[in-house]
Amino acid sequence: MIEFPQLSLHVPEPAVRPGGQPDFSNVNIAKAGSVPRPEVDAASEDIRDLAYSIIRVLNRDGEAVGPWAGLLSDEELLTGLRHMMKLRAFDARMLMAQRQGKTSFYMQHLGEEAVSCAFRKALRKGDMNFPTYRQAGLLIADDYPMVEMMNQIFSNEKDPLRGRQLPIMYSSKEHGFFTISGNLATQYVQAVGWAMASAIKNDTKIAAAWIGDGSTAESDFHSALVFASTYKAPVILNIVNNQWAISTFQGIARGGSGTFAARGLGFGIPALRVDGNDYLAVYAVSLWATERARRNLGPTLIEYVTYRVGGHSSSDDPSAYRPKTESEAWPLGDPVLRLKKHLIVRGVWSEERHVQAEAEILDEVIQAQKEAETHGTLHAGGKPSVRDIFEGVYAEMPPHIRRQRQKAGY
Amino acid sequence: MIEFPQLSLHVPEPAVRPGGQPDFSNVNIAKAGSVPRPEVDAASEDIRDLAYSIIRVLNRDGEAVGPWAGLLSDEELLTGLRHMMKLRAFDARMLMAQRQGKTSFYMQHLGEEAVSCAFRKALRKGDMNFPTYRQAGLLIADDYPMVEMMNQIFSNEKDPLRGRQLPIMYSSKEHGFFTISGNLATQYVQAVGWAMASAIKNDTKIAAAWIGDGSTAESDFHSALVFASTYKAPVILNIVNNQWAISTFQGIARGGSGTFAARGLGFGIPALRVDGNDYLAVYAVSLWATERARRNLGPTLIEYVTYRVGGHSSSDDPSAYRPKTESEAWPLGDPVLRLKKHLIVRGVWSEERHVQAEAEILDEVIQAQKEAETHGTLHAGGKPSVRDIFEGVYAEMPPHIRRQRQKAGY
Amino acid sequence: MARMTMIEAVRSAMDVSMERDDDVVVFGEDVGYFGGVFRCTQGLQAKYGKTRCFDAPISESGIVGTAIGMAAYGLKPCVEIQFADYMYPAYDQITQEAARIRYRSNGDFTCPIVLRMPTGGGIFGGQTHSQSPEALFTHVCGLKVVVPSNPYDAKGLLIASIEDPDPVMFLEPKRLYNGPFDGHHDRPVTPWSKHELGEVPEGHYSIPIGKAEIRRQGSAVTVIAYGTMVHVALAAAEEMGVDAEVIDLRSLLPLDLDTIVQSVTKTGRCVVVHEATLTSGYGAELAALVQEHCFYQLEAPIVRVTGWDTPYPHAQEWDYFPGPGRVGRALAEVMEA
Amino acid sequence: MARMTMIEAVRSAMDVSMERDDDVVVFGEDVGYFGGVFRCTQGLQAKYGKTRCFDAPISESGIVGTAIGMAAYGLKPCVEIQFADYMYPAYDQITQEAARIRYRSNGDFTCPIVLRMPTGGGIFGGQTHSQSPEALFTHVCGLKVVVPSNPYDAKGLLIASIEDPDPVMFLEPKRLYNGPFDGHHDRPVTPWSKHELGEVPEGHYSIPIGKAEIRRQGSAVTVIAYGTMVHVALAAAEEMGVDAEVIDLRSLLPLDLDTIVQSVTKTGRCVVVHEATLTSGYGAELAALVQEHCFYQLEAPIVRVTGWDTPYPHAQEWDYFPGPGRVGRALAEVMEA
Ligand SMILES: Cc1ncc(C[n+]2csc(CCOP(=O)(O)OP(=O)(O)O)c2C)c(N)n1
Ligand SMILES: Cc1ncc(C[n+]2csc(CCOP(=O)(O)OP(=O)(O)O)c2C)c(N)n1
Ligand SMILES: [Mg+2]
Ligand SMILES: [Mg+2]
Repeated sequence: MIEFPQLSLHVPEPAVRPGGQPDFSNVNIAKAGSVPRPEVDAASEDIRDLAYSIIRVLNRDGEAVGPWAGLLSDEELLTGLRHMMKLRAFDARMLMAQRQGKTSFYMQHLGEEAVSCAFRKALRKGDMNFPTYRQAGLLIADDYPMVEMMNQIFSNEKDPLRGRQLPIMYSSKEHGFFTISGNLATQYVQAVGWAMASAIKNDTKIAAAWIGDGSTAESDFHSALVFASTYKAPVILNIVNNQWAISTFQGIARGGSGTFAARGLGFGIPALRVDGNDYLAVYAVSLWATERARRNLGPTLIEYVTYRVGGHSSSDDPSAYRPKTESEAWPLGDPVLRLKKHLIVRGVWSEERHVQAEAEILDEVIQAQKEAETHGTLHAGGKPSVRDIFEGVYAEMPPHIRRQRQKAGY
Repeated sequence: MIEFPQLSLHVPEPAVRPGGQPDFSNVNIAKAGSVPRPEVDAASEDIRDLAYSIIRVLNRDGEAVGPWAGLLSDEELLTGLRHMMKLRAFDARMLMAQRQGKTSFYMQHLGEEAVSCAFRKALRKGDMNFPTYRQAGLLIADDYPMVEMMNQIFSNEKDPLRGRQLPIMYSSKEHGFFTISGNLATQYVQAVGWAMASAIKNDTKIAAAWIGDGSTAESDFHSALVFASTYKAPVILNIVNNQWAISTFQGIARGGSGTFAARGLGFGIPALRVDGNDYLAVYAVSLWATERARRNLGPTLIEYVTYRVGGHSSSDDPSAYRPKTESEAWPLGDPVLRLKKHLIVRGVWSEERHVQAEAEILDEVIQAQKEAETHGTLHAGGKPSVRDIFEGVYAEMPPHIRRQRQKAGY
Repeated sequence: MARMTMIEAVRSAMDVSMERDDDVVVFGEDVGYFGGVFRCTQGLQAKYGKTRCFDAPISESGIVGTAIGMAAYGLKPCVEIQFADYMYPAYDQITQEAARIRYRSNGDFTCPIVLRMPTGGGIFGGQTHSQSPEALFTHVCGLKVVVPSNPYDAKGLLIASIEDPDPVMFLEPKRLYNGPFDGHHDRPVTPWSKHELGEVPEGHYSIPIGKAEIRRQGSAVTVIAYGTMVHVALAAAEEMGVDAEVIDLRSLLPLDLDTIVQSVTKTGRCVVVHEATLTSGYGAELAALVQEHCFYQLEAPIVRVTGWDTPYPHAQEWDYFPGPGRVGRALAEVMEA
Repeated sequence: MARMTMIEAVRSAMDVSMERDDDVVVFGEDVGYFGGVFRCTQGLQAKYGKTRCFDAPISESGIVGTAIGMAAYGLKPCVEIQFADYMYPAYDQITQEAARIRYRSNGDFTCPIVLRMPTGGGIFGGQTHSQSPEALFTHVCGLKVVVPSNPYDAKGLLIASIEDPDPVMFLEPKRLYNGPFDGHHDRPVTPWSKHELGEVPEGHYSIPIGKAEIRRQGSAVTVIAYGTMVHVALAAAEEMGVDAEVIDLRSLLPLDLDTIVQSVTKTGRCVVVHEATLTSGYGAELAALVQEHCFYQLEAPIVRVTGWDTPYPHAQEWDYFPGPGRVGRALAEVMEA
C-alpha cells in the first residue's frame, strides 16, 4: 500500500499585508475592446469564457472601443458622470456627518460608483433591485431625493423609516429599491422570488439581485442560483467584487474558482465579468443582461471587478489589514476620472466644467443636508417618536404590543 | 424603447409521467472506455469535460475496457459482487420486516448498490464517511455486522443507538461511518470540517461527503464546496444522482446546469461523472479522487449516475409519479447483473455459482435476522429502556433532566 | 356540509383561496404533480396549472426566500415545509427577513406569506419527523403562529392566514390529520367523519387569528392546550372525572389572553400542555402570563406537562409523548395542591 | 493579577486554551490576521499560526458545520460568530446537528464546540447588531448557554466552555466589553480597570458552567439577571434603595435553580430582567420555574422587565433598552404588591 505524506491545511492569503508593496500583477486584465459581445440568446455553454475574462470599453487613452461600446449618447454619459460625482460628494459629506456624531454609522462607495449608477440606467420603471448597503447609486441615479436619504441617515423626525433602521438601510418601492437588510445575502434569493412572481403573473418587470464578493459564501447565494436556474427567472444576479470583505480578501470567499463569475457556470447561468470602474462597460453588460431577462431567456450573473477604496464602514480602518497605498495601485483606476477623461476625449467636457460641476454638486448636497438637519440629527433636534417603536410590527397592532406601548407611556 | 413580450415561468418537468412510455433517450451516455483518465494532479480547468461525460468501464459485453479499467483482481471483484448481493438481500429482508411491522420504516438501495460498495474499497481504515441514509454499502463492504444493523433497525434491547434514532440511521466511528442525520445535506459540510481537521493535525486520513441529487439544492451543499475549495480540504464530495428525490425528478434540483458534477466547476473543484451502476468504474474514479486527496491536492467532486429502482422509502409508492416500468428502461442496467456478467466473461464466475451465492447470502441474512429478533423488534420482545431517553443528551446529566427522568419514574 | 379529514380541510382552504385570488400560489417540496407527502396539495396543480402550484428544489431557505420575494411583488404564497423539523434552514429567512420586512421598511414592503408545516409526533418519526418548534416562532415578533386542532378550524384558520397581511406560521399537527387522536395509541383511531368538527363547509369562511376556543366548560381547573394536546386534555379530564375547562388556543401569537385570564380567574388552577420540550417551550410563556395576570386567584402552582428535555426518541415514543396518563396525573396534582 | 477588559479576558481564555491544548482551533469571519471586529482574537494567528487561527468565508452555516466536523475528528473548535444576529444561517447546524450528535449516536460521536457571539444592544447597532437570541438556544436540549457579566467570569467560563465535552453557546454582551455598563448611557463609562471583576489571573482557571453568583445580598426581592442586565439591576437596586438580592445566572442552561429557589424563598418577591423581547424570552422560563418552585412563598406576581416585543430600533435605542429606570419601577411595583 502506498504511503502518503502528511496532509496540511491550505489557508489563502493576500499577496501583500500592511508594510508590503501593493501588488496587483496577478490580476489578469483583458485589453479594452478585446472581449466579444455574444447575442443575448447565446447558450451559456458557448460563452463560458466570459466568466474568466473582463469586459472593458474605455481604454487607457479614454476612448470607447470594441463591440460593447457605442451605446450611450453624450447627454447620457454626462448625466452618468454627474450621478457618480453626486454619489461621491454625498458619501464624503455623510462620512463627515458621522464623524461629527450626527449619525451612528455610515458606509461609502468610494471607487465603486460606476457599478450601481450605470446599472440603474439599464433598468426601467417598475423593475426591482434587491440591493446591499453599497448600491446607493441606484437611488441617486434614479433621482431619489437626497434629503430623504439624509433624513434616514440622521434618523430624524422625517426619517421615512422612523428611526427603526440603521443609517443607509434605505427602502423605496417607488424607486425600485427593496428595503436593505443588515443580514448579508438574504435578499439575493428574494430577488429571484420577485422575478419568478413577475413571470408567474406574465408581467414584463424584471429584478436585480446584489451581493458582495465576500457574501457569495453565504448559503442564500446558492439558493438564489438554484431557483434562478431551475425556473429561468428574469433576474440579474450581480456580484460586486470590490476585492475585500471587511478585513478578508476575496480569495477566502473565492477559493480555487478563479473568478466569482465562474460560480454561475455550475448552474448553466451565463456569467460575465466586467470592469466595474468603467461606466460604459458596466452599462453595456447590464443592458445585455436585462435584455436577456426581458426576453424571458432567464438569469444572467455579472461580476463587477472593482475596488473598495475606503474603509468597509465608518467603524473600519483598512490600514490594519492592507497597505495604505493599495488603492492607488489598483489597475482599473477611478470610475469618475475615467469617465471624465472619456468625455473630455469626446470633446463634450473639460477640466473647468468638471471643477464647476463639482462645486455645484457639493452645493446641492450641502443644501440638502441643511434641509435634512432642520428635521434633526441622531442626537439633536426632531426625532421619530417612541410610538414608532411599537407600530408596524404587524399591519394591526396586537393586544400585547399595545399593552407594552402603554407601559412605555405612549 | 423596445417593447418586450410578457414573461412566463418555466417549470421543468420529467419526460414522462405515469401512463407514459419511459424515455431515457435524452440521457447522453458515453461509450465504455471512451473517457480519458487524467493524472491525479491535473488542474481542474484542464479536465472540465469530465463533468459533462460519464466514465464507464464495463461495456455491453461485460468486458472491462479503457483507461479506467484494470485496477481490481478477480478476488477483489468477487468480494465486491458479494457485498452488493448482500446489501440487496439485506434490503429485501428488512423491507419485508418493515411490512411485517417489525420496524417503523426502511430505506433500500435497489439499483444503487455499486456506489457505496465500490467506494468503500477506495478508503482506508481511519478515513471517515459522512453518509446519507442510502449508503449502507459502506458498512456492508467494511464487514460491519449485519446483526448490529438489524438491532438498530428493530430498535431492540441491543440497538447500539438505544432506540433513539429512526431505523437505518446507523452510526459507527470504528467503521468510518458518521452518525446519519435525518436532516438532508447537513453532513456534507461537516465532512469538509473533518477533512480540514485532519489537515490541520498533519494526519493522513481523508473524509468522504455524501449527498443525493435532490439535496444538492440545500444550502449546506454550497457551504461545503466553498470551504473545500478555499482550504483545499482532503475530502471527496460525492453526489449520488439516482434521478429522483421522492416524487421530484432531478431536473428540479439541477436546473439548467446540464449535470450535477458541473456544480464543482464554479469552485475550481475537479468534477467527474461516473456510471454509478458499474462497480469497476465507481472504484476507479473513487481511487483517483482519494489519491488526489491523500496527496494533499484537495477535494474532488464525483457524480454517480444511477437510478433508484425502489420507492424512496417504505412510505413511498413511486407509481404515483413515474411510470411503473421506468426502472426497466434505465439505460445503465443493474449493477449486480453487470458485475456478475463481467466475472463470468472473466471466467471466474458462473450462473450456478451465482445462484448458490444468492442462497448462501440469503441464509446469512436470515441467520442474522433470527439473532437480532431474539433481542426484540419494534413492538415485541426486548426494548431499550425509558432511561435511555434521558441519557446522553449531555456527557453529564444536568439536574433538570434528572428531575424529569425521576418524574417519568426511572 | 361535507365531512373532511384535516388533510382535506387544509387542501380545501388552499383550493378556495386559489380560486378566489389569482395571487395565491402554492409550492414546496413534492407539492406539485404528486400533491405533497401528506397529499395536502393533491389536485391543485391539475386545477390551477403548474405556475401556481409547483415542485420546489429541496431548499427550505430558497423556498421561504423566494416566497418573500414573491410577496414583495404582490403575490400571496402559501408554501409547504415538508416537516416542521426541516424549517431550520429557513429560520434566517423567517426570523430576520419575513418577520421584519414591514417594520424595517415602515410598510413600504410587506410579507404576506404562509408557511404550512406538519408538526408533532406520534407517528414513530423519531427526532427529525416529530418536532414542535412553535416556541422558536413565538419569540419572534412580526410572526403569527397558528395551530389548529380539527378540520373545521384548520380550514377557517388557513384561509384567514392566507388572507392575513403578515407572515403566518401554520403548524399542522400531523397526528390529527386523520382523526382526533387523544393519546391512546393502543386504541383504534376515530376518524374525523365521526367528529362534529369534521363537518366542514365546502366554500369560503374564515376564523379570526387570535381567538381561542373553549372546548370543554369546567370550573375546577383550566387546561391550556393546542393542537393534538387539546384532544389529550379532553380525554384526561373525562377519564379523571375532573371538572376541567379546556382551552384550545388555536393561535399562539397573537394570544387570546382574555379567554385564559377569565378562565383561570374562575378556576384558580391551571395546567399547561404541549408536546414540545419543556425548557423555554411556549408553556413557559403561558405560565408566566397566567401567574402575572391571575396571581391572586391562583390556588396552586401552574403545572406544565410537556415533552421531555431530550430529542424525540424513536422507540420510546409513547414514553415521551405527553399522553392522557401524564396529563391526568397533573390534573390530580393541581387539584390536590 | 492583571486588569483586563472583557475583550482581553476573552482573548486570554483562548490564548491559555490554545497554549495548553493543540486541539483548540479558532476561526471565524475576520478573526485571523485582523483579530476580529471586536479584536477578541488579536495576536492569536501570529502566535499559533494560520492553521490554528484563521479567517473563514462569510458563511455562518459553513463555520459551524465545519466546526462540527472538526469536533467529530477530535478537535475543540472555538469559533466566533461576528454578531449573535448573524447566527441564524447556522441555526440548523446548531440545533439539529451540534445539539444532537452525542444523543443520536449514543456517544459514538460528540461535539465539543464553542460558539462565541457578541450579544445585546446599547451600541446603536439597530435590529441587526443588537439581538439577544439566548431563548432560541435554551429551548434546544443538548446545548449549553453561557452569558458572562464581567471579565473574570468571561475568562473562567470561556475556558470551561472550551473544555466542556458538549456544544456551548457563549454569548458576550458587547456593551460590557469595555466596562460595567449599568444602563446610564448619558454618563461616562467606568472602565473595567476600576472594577474588582476586571482583575483577571493571567493563567488557567475555570468557572463551572451551571453555577449562578449572587452579586448583591438582599432580603426584600430577588432580581434574576444575566449579562449587561446584572449591572442595570445593581444600579436600579441602589438607586431605589430597595434591599434586593441580585442573582447573576452566568449559565442559563444548565440553570442553577437551587440558588434561585433559595433566594426567592427568602425574599418572596421576584423580578426577572433581560434585554431580549418579552414573549417566549428566557424570562418566561424563569418565571414559570419560580412560580412552580416557590408558589407558596411568593407574595407578589413575578415581574418581567425586558426588551419590547418589537425589533431593536436604531434611534429609539434607549427607549427600548430595559434600563435602570424601568427596572427600578418594577422593583417598586413588586414591593408595593
Ligand atoms: C449574515 C451576516 N454575517 C456577517 C455580517 C457582518 N458583515 C457585514 S458586511 C461584511 C463583509 C461583506 O463583504 P462583501 O460581501 O465583500 O461586501 P462589501 O462590504 O465589500 O461590499 C460582514 C462580514 C452580516 N452583516 N451578516
Ligand atoms: C432538510 C430536509 N428537508 C426535507 C427532507 C425530506 N426528505 C427526505 S429525503 C428527501 C429527498 C432526497 O432526495 P435525494 O437527495 O435525491 O436523495 P435520495 O433519496 O434520492 O437518495 C426529502 C425531500 C429532509 N429529510 N430534510
Ligand atoms: Mg467586498
Ligand atoms: Mg435522489
